[in-house]
Amino acid sequence: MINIPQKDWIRALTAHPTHDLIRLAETLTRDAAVSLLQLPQAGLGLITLQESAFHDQFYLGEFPLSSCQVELDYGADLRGTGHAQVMADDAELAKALAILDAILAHQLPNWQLAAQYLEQGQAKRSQLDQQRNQILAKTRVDFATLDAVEP
Amino acid sequence: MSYVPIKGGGQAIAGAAAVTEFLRTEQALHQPNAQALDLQTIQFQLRHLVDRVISEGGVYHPELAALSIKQSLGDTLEAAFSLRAWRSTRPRLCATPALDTSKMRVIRRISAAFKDIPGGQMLGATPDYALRLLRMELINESDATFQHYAKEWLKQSNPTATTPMSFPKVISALRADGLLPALEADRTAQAFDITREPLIFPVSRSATLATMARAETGSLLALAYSNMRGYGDVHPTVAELRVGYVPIMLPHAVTGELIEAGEVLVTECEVIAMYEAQSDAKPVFTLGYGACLGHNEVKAISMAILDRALQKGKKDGPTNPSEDAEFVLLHIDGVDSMGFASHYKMPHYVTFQSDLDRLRTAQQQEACT
Amino acid sequence: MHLEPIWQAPVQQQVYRELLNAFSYPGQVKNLNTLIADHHALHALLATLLDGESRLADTTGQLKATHWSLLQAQNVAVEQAQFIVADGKQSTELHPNLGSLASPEHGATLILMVDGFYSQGHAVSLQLKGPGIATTTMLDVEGLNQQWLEQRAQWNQHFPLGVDIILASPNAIVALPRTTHIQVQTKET
Amino acid sequence: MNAQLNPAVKTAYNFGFLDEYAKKEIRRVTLKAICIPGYQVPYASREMPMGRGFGTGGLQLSLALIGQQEQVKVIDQGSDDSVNAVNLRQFIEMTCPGIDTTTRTQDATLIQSRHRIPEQPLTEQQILVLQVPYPDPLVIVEPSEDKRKVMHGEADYSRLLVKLYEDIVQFNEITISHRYPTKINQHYVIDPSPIPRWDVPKLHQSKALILFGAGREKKIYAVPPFTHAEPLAFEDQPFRVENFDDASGQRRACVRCGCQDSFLDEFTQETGQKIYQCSDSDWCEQQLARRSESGNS
Repeated sequence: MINIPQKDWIRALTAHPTHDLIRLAETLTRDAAVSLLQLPQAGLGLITLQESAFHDQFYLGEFPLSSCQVELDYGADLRGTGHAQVMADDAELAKALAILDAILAHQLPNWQLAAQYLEQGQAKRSQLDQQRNQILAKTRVDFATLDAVEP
Repeated sequence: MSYVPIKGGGQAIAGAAAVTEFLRTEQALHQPNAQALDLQTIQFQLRHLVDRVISEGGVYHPELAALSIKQSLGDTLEAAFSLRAWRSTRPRLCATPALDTSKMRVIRRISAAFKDIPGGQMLGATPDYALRLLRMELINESDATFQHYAKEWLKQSNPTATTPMSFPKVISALRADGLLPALEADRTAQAFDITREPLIFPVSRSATLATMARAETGSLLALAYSNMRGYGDVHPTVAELRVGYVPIMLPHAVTGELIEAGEVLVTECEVIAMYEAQSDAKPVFTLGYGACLGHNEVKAISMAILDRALQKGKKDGPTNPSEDAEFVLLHIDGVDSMGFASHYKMPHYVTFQSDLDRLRTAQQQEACT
Repeated sequence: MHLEPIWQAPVQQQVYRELLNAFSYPGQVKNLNTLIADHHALHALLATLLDGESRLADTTGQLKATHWSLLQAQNVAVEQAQFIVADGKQSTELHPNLGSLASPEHGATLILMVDGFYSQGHAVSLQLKGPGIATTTMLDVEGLNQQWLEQRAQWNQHFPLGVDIILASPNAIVALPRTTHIQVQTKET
Repeated sequence: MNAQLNPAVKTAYNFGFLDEYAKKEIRRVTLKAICIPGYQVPYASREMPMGRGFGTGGLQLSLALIGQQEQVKVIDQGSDDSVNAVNLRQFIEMTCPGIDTTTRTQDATLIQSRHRIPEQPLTEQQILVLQVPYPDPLVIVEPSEDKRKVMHGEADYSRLLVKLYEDIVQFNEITISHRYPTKINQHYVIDPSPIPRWDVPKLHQSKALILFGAGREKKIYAVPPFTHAEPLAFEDQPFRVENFDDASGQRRACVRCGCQDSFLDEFTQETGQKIYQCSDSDWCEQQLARRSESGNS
């Protein structure tokens, strides 16, 4: 079972070093035909923000974006498509993530290995979240005690 | 002046590049073990510098921002410039759906308007209340001390502390109380892409915000400061200032579901200014909005003040420079303005020769009359 | 993965230079044979000029779904199109964008598919003059309905407004920018 | 998959630096510029790795044009060897591997220039790209771009002519030294870039296509080959090129090659004496070579 929702897969997986992910994708597709439905591309995405004063939309800036869409075919009707868009200037990484997306989404052969990476990645991300949480917890202004000391 | 033409320009250019490289590596003459700055060091230890280059370059790429800081010897204008030029080499693949900053993973959040904001105030990392005393102990900081601190800091933390990561916006509450202008349903126009379309005035607010988000911090601050000091009337109160990571959500090609592709550090600020009468309703406060990539509070606040000033200028006609959209927006881009200032250093021999010819002819004409 | 030549950047650059020359010297025939292998010149032109930001109208049904997906262009009605593809033999009444006084570049580019630039008896013979032509030049076009020229005269009567035309045979192109004056030569029989 | 994008290479730059979509836009815009001679077509100018004002508009045009077979010449102030020319040429060589560069005007297929048009007449096999800082000659009489666009469309240049005439009243001479307003194909008036008046007649019925790129102002325009180009003037105040006669009315010659019909740069020697030399360094070089050949024979 994969308990992590698909929307968090890229975030979790990219907690691992890029070359590990590329190697994992290669290993898991050794017996599969990989066809590209969309060429791996490295380019830019625009950040659209909805500002809070009047809810106008504007572009805050750009970010490096790589994307790829693949279809994996292991024969015997074992097949599935996967897609990835990742904040990185690395088309090869996007391809690897698209492959892992296909494997996880369709539980293709050895998906358990990919799921293991997913969980480990998720754990690393929780550590980061925890760290940020500490920043907030340690700098919270306690107005109640402020009031108490004031005459 | 010699009459030999500018020969050897190529050599001089190569020489200038080599001299710059010499200066970059000169330290090794004095300290044989000196090491080149590595990008991680720049990203972590000079993070505000990196943030500034990211937001003025207009591309959230901390690693390349660190590289451009390294190669420009720390010149922020040059570094932002290199990052901008890099973006010309990459195709535009898509724009995100409109992202909502209430999903921001906050690391700092304050309000000057209320003590008790829902979710609370968290100072995060700020120099606001620090004494600006030089920390002499850092002059000879040992590796051991440096390597020790972060670990210890984490250890001291309370692992069960569970402050929520995202918070409602302060102005939502004010809006619910009827103190702010109501949201208009029809303000969902397509965002304006300043990297593709020229600014032809009057421009939309979307274009205004995008231009300011990429602006040079000092230029934005100077214009906003003119408004604060007296060439304007914003007198702002910071309703909320927040810093944090906004998840970048993009639709999955197969399922259509929004997937997190990464996160960007953003500073965001809303200012509240004097209320004004509305023709057909009770008076409400006016608002200004600022946001930029990276952690840069002065920029976000300056932008919010100018946003408010420009709204007033658009409505009543500009009465000072900071309310004039053309004046503000055409003069705050660091890359444009530094490029143009620099270009006056280039040879203008031919046009100057032509000027000489005209002046002499005019002088002759004058002498004849 | 194999890419057909017309989708390759270096080939598109060369096709573009032929197009640039064609527009610089109206009436000159630019042969694309060596560049585009067995592709139709029309496809090479579209691959060279269009991307996801361009608006295209195809009145011929020549373009298949695969072409559209590779071109990425937006499929729009003639009136909204920046580029229009039409059959040179059959003149249909079109209402292309002519641009405005402030923005004449919004005037559309019409690509007319013709048989060739030679005379086999059915050709129209055109005398051209205007920018890009030293004095006058002659052009024979096989497979061009003269009504297109009448429509063109209508569209282009108020310079700078107008429509720019590319004539595309299977392997060659000729450009007729809006500035070119065309006189149909009556055949001596 | 509209154009072949370089998926795998992370660090190397694309041929011609710009991404293929950017090139396509510039190409579409350039064709419209040729179709409407002298009209400034707006485009999404990209940031280049040199300052606005250093020729980024011209460079973007060049990079969208360049192919593997190109022979490129880059000049600034007439010289192939001035610092900015060297800089731009090196950038083109670096980002367009396989192309050739040349200093010989007649060998070039693509010439990018700032402030000069070569003395040697250009041919139909050549394209000249000029770098433009200020594209619109109407700016001096009308600040609003919207209004200027309509004035251009209607070929309404009456206010510009009045401005020129005011000059004559004040100085008894048209004071415009360079960037001389020139009417193209009897409709649009262009700023021909900061070329001296000496070069303006070369625009008229040029055999080569001449393209103008203004990067900072985001405009591209063209003077197609064999096109009418006429500097604005009045019957009693004709257009005049720079005068290189000495006090006695004798045409000055280049001290180096002896040429008497080229645009000259003026140099003051330490003695205070003035000396003149061809501004077009390749022209001077070739005149000198020709003279020494005929001297030897």
